[in-house]
Amino acid sequence: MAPPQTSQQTGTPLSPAELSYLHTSLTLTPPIRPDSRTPTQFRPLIAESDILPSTNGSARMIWGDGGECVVGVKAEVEKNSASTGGARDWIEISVEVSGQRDDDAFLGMTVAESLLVPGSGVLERLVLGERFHWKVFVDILLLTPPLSHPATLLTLTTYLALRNTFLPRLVSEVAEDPVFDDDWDNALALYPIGRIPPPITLLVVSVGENIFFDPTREELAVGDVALAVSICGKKVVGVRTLEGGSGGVGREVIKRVIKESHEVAEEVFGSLNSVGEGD
Amino acid sequence: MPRELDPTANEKSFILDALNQKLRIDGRDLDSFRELELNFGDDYGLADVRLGKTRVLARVSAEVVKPFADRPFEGIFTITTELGPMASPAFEPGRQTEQEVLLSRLIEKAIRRSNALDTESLCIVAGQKCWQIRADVHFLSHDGALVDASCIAVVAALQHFRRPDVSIEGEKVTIHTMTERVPVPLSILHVPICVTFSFYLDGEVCLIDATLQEEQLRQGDMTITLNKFGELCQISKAGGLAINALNLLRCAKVALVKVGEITATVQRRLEEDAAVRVRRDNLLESKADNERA
Amino acid sequence: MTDRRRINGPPEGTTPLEFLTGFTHQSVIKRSPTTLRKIFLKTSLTPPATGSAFLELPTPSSPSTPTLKLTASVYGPRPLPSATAFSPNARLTAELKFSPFSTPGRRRGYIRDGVERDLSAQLSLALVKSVDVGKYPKSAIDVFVSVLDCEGGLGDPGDGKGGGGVEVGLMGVLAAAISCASAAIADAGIECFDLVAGGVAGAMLERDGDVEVGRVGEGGDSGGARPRGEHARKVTLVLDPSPAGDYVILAAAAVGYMAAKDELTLVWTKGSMSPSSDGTEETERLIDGAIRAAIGVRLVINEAIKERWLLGLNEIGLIKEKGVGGDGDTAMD
Amino acid sequence: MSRYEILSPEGLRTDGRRWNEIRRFSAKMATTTAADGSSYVEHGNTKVICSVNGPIEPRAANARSSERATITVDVCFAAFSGTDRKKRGKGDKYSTRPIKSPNLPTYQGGGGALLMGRAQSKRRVLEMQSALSRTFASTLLTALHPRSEVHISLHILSQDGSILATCVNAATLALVDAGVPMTDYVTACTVASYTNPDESDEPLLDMNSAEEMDLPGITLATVGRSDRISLLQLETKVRLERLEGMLAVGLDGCGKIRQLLDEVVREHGNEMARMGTL
Amino acid sequence: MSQDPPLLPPLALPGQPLAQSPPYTAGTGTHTQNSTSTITASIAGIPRAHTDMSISVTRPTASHPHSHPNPNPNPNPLLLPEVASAVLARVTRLNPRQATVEIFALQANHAGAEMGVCEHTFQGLIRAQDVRATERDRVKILDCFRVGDVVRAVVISLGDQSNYYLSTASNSLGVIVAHSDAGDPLHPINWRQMACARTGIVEERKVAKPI
Repeated sequence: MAPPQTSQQTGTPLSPAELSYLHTSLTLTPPIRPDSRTPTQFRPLIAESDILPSTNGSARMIWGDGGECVVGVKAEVEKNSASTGGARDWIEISVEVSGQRDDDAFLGMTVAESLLVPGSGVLERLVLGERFHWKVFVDILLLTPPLSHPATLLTLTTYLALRNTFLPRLVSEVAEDPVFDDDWDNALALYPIGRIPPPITLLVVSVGENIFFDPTREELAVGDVALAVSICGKKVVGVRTLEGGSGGVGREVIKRVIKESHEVAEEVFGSLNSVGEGD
Repeated sequence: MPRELDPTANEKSFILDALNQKLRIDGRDLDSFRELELNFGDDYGLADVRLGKTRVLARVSAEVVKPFADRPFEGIFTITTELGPMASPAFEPGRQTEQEVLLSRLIEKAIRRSNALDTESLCIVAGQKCWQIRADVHFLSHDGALVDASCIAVVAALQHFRRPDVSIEGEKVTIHTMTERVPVPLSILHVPICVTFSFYLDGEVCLIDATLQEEQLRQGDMTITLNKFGELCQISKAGGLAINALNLLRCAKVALVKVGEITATVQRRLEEDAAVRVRRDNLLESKADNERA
Repeated sequence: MTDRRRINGPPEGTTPLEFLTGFTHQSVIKRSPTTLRKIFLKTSLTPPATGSAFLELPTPSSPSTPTLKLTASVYGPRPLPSATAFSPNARLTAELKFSPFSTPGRRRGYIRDGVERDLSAQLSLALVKSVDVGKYPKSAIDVFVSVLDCEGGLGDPGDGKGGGGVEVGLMGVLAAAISCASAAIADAGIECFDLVAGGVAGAMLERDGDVEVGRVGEGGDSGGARPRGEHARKVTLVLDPSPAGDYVILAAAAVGYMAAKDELTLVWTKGSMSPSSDGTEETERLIDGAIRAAIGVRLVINEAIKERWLLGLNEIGLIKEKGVGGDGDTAMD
Repeated sequence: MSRYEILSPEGLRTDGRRWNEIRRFSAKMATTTAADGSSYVEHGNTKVICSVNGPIEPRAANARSSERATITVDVCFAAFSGTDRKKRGKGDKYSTRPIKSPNLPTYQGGGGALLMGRAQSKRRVLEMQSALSRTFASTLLTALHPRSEVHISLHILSQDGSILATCVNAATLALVDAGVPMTDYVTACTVASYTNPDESDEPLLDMNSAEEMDLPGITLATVGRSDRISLLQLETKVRLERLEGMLAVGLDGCGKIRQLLDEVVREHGNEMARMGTL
Repeated sequence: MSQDPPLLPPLALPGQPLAQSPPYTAGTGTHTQNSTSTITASIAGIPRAHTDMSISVTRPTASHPHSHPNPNPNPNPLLLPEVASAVLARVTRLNPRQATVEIFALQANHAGAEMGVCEHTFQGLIRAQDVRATERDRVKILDCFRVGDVVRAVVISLGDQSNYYLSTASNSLGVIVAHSDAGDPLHPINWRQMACARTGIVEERKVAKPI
C-alpha cells in the first residue's frame, strides 16, 4: 500500500542516475516534467464541496495520484472564558493522516498560521455577543496519503470547505445567551463573498532557472529548494521552506518563486471558486 | 504471544465425522448443556459456576460513590472481566486481547444494557450519593462456553448479593452494617441467560455449549441472550459461517427452552442456599425481624 | 468500564495559578530599528558534546529585561543505530526543546508539542543544507538545542499581545537556535560549506495612543476596510524585533543565511492582511532585512569561534596573540 | 416511549418513508487509485469511504497464516461525523459516539460519563472491526492467497444510523473493485421493530439514527441471493416473537441492497469496458 | 612552500575563501565551490599551503578545545573509516564464515595522517574470503582469529547498514595482539602461528608481520 508520506520524510526510490536525469530534464528551457505538465500546471483533481450534512462546511478532493482528502468544519458555541488562549484558540485545526498515529505538526502549523493571519477578519465573525463565541473545528482527514507532498491538496480542500462553511444567524441580543435562527437559508457564511477569502498554500519547487507548481515527490527530491507559499486573498501571507534540495539558494530565486506563486494563485482561486458554484 | 494449540488432524477428522453422525465425543446430544454446577460463597454475592471443565467465578461488590453528573438519579453498574493465564495458557495478563474485548462486550450487552439490574433503585441521594455495583468475573479454567458460563455466574451472583441497608433522615445518610439490619437484595428486573450455538458442516450441525476443542473446530457461532419471559436481550452472530434464517429461528426457539431450564436451576440453587443460610443464622434473622416489627 | 478503576480528578476542576510577569519593555523600544540587540555567544561549554555553544541576547543590562538564552550541543558524527538503513551521507537530526521553565507564567511539559516539532523540523532544514553531509557516510550528526529562557513567552496565545500583529517570538527563537547550532557545528569541526546565521526582520507599526490594533475585533476589519487615515501611520522595517516590544509587527521574516555564499537555507515569513497590498514586495523587503540582520549575527559567530580558537591555540603556544589580524570576517563582504 | 411519532397514523416515518422503503442509496467504485480497491457509499445521510489493499504481505507478523489470507479491518470515525464533534483523547483515534439505546440516556458532558463513553466506543469500534473481518473471512476465498493479508480500511464521514450495515456494503464494493475473489456479494441492512399503539408490532426497514435511538432493531448481512445470514446483531431488548418478522423484512431488504450494489458494479464494469481498460 | 600563496589568514572559518582552484587544489578541511571555483574552508582551523599546491585547513589535534585534562591519546570524534583506511580492531564474535570486530582506532588515508583513536567504535566484518590473499577458499576463520585478538586491517568497503567490511589480505595485516586461553600473551612465530612464552603452547592465527 502507499507509504504514509509525512512532511518529515521525502524518501524516493530513485537511483542517483535517475535523479540526475530528472534534474537535467527539469533544468532545460523549456523544462520537461515527467508527466509532461507545464511548470504552472496542476495535476487533474476531482473536487466536491458541501458533501456532509452533519457539518457546517465540508469538501472532498481526489487527486490523480490517488491522494484523497476530506475536510469537515464544525462550529460549537463556547463561553469566552472557556478558551484561555484568547481569540487564537477559537479556530482549532487537526490534521489526521490515516494509518499514522499522531497528527502532522508541520502541516498543522502551516495551515493554522495562514488561517489565523491577523486582519483576515475571520475571528471577529465568530464573536457571539459579549460572553460567547463560535469555536470552529477544522478537521482535515488525509484518507489515502498521496504520493507527493500533501500540503497543496490539503490546503485546497480546506479552502473549499471553509468557502462553504455557514454559521446559523444569531437572533438573540448581545448580552443574553445566544439563540439562533434555525432557518438554514439565513445562515451566514464564515467567509462572505467580498470579504477576504480563506488562504491557500501552494507548494513550489525551483530547479535551476525553472519553477514548478504542484511538484511530484520525484520533483521535490531533485529541487534546489521547495517552498510552501501561503496566499490569502491577493496577498502573500506566509512562506515556509520544506525539506528537499541541497545547499542554499540565492535570494533572487526565493523572490521569483514568491512572485510567480502570487500570480498563479489568482488562477487557482478562480478555478476553486468555480467548483464552489459547480455543485 | 502463546496460542491455544489447534487440535491435530486426527482429532479434527474424528470429531467432525462424529458430528456428522450427530454424535459428540463427550456423549452429549447436540443440544444439551454440560452438567451445570452452581455454588455460592459464605458471604453474599459470590457465585461459582462449573460447566464441565469450564469454571467461572463472579464476585459482586457494592460501594457508595457520586453518580455521573449527567445521570444523577441512577446508580452505577459495571462488569469487569479479565482473561488471565489461570484460565488457559493462551491468555496473557494485562493487555486486552480482541477475544477478551468481545467477551466483555457480549456480557455487557447481555446483562448491563438489557437492564437486568434496575439502576434507579441504587440511587441514595440524587446527584450526591448512589451505590456502585460492580461485578468482577474471574475465569478459573477454560473449556469452552465462557460467555454462557460467565453470564450465568454474574446473574446468579447479582441475585445472591445483598447490599447493606441505608436509612436517610434529612441530609444524614446512615449505612447499616449487616448485623445491624438485614441487608437488602438488589432489584433484578429480569434474568438474562446466554446460549451459544456452534455451527459445523456448513450449518448442517449446530451445537450448544461447545467444549474448547469443539469451539476451535467450529465454522461459525452465534450467541443468543434471552430471559425466561421470552424477551431477546441480545443476539450476536459476528460473521462466521452463513446460516439459513430458518435455522437461526430454530436455534432461538431451542435457546428459549434452555434458558427456562437454566433459570430454574439457578433459582433452585438460590433457594437451597437461602435455606441453608436461614438455618445457619436463624438467630440473627429472627432478631432482625423483631426489630423491624 | 475499565476507566472506573483509575482515580479520576476532582469532578469540579481547579484553576491553574496565575503568575505575574513584571517585565518592563522600555529597554527594547529605545533601540533604533536597524540596530540588533547585543548578542553573547560562547562556544564549547559542554565538554561531553563534540561541539557546543551558548547564546544569549540581549546581554541583560538590568535583570528585568527579558532575555533569550539557549544552548546548542552537537554529537557525532557517530555510527548510525544498526536498525537504520545504509545511507551514503550523514543523517543530521536537530531537536529543539523548550525547558519547562523557559516560558514565563506557563510551565511547558516534557513531551514535545506541535510547536517544538515544527521548529525542530525547520532547524534541521536550515542546518542540513550547510553541512557537508557527503563527508560522513553512514553516520549520524545530532544537534540538540534547548531553550533555557525565552524573552517573555513565545508570543503563543495566552500572553495577551499580538492580536493585531503577527508573532515574532518563535521566529526569534528559531533564528537564535540556527546561529547557535551553526556555531556549535563549527566548534565540533564538522565540515560544512558555510556557517548559517539566523536573522529576523519585521515590519513594525508604531502604535499611537488613539488606535488599539491589539484587539481582535479591530485587527479583523483592518484587512479590507481600513480607513484611509490608518495608512498614514508609519510602517518601518525593524531588524531583530523583540516580541517583548511594545509595538505591532504587521509582517515578519526569519531566514537562515550563509553569508559567505550569499545563499539562504531557510525562509519563514508571516504576513498580515494590513496594509492591504499584495505582499510580494513587502515580503521581499522583509527577507532582505532579515538577511541584513543575519549578516550582523554572522560577524558575532565568527568572533566567537575565533576567540575560542585563540584560546585553544595559545594554550599550546601554536601562535602568538598578535598573530591574528581578525580578518576572518573580511571574507564576509 | 418517544417524544415524537416514529410512525405516523398514515404509516409514514419521520423522513417520509414507508415501512419497507430504504433511504436514498448511492455508491461509487474505484474512487481513488491509491488503493487496490475503493468505494464511496452514501446511504441516506450515512456516508462511508472504504479502501481495500490486498492481497499484500502481512504488515504484522501475527497476521500471517500459512493456509489462508487474513483479513484486517480498520474502522475510523471522522471527528466531524457525529452530531457534535468528538472530543479526541490523547492518541486514541476513536469517536466517542454516545451509545445508543432506548433506556440509557446518551452520554454527554460529565467527566466520568465521557471517559466511559470513550472507553466504550473504543471497544465498540473493535467489536465492529472483528465482526466485519469475520464476516468477510467466511465469504472471501481466502484459501487462494495463503500467507497474505487483505486490509480493509473504512472511514465513516457522516453517521445517520445503519453504520455497520453501510460499512459491510461499502467493503463489499471495494473488495469487488480490488478483485479479491469472493463467493458472492455480502449485503447488509437494518430492521427496527415498531410497536403500534395497539401493541401490535411492525418491522421498519433501514433505521436512521433517530429510529436507532428509540427502537430495538437488528443489523443483518446476507450472502448473495440466498437467505443465508452471515452477520446478525441485536443490541436492545425485544420480544422473541418479533424476530421472525424482522428477519423476513431484513432478508428482503438485503435483497434490495444487493440489487443496488449489483447495478453499481455492472455500471462500473461497463464504464471500464468503454474506457478500454478491460 | 614554493611561491607564497595569496595571504592565507592565520585562522580560517567555514565558508571563508582561501585561494583559486587552479593553480591550487583543495586538501583536507576544504572544499571547492562549484560556482566560483574557489577553495573554501570547511572547518575552523589553520590553513596551510602544501608543496603539492594543495591547501588544507587543520585543527591542531593537541588542542581539541574542550579536553582540559588532556588525556592522551585524545579520542578524535571526527575519525570515520573510509575505504582503504587502516584500522585497529578487536575481535568480538566469530563464526565459520566471518569474524565480527569493533574498530577502535584508525588512520585516515590522506597524506601524513597518523593512527588516531576514535570516540565511538565501529562494527566491522572480516569475511573468510578476505582473511588472506592466498587459497582464500581454504580459510578457516577459527584458525585465524580468536575473540579478544587485536587485528590490523584495512577497510575494503563501507559495507552494509551495520558493518564495515575489512580485509587482512596482506603480510602487514592480521593479528598483532593475542592471548592464549590461559591468558598469557602470545608471540608470533610464523605467519600462521603464535606461541606462548611461558607454556610454549602454540595457537593458530593469521599473524601480521611484526614491525
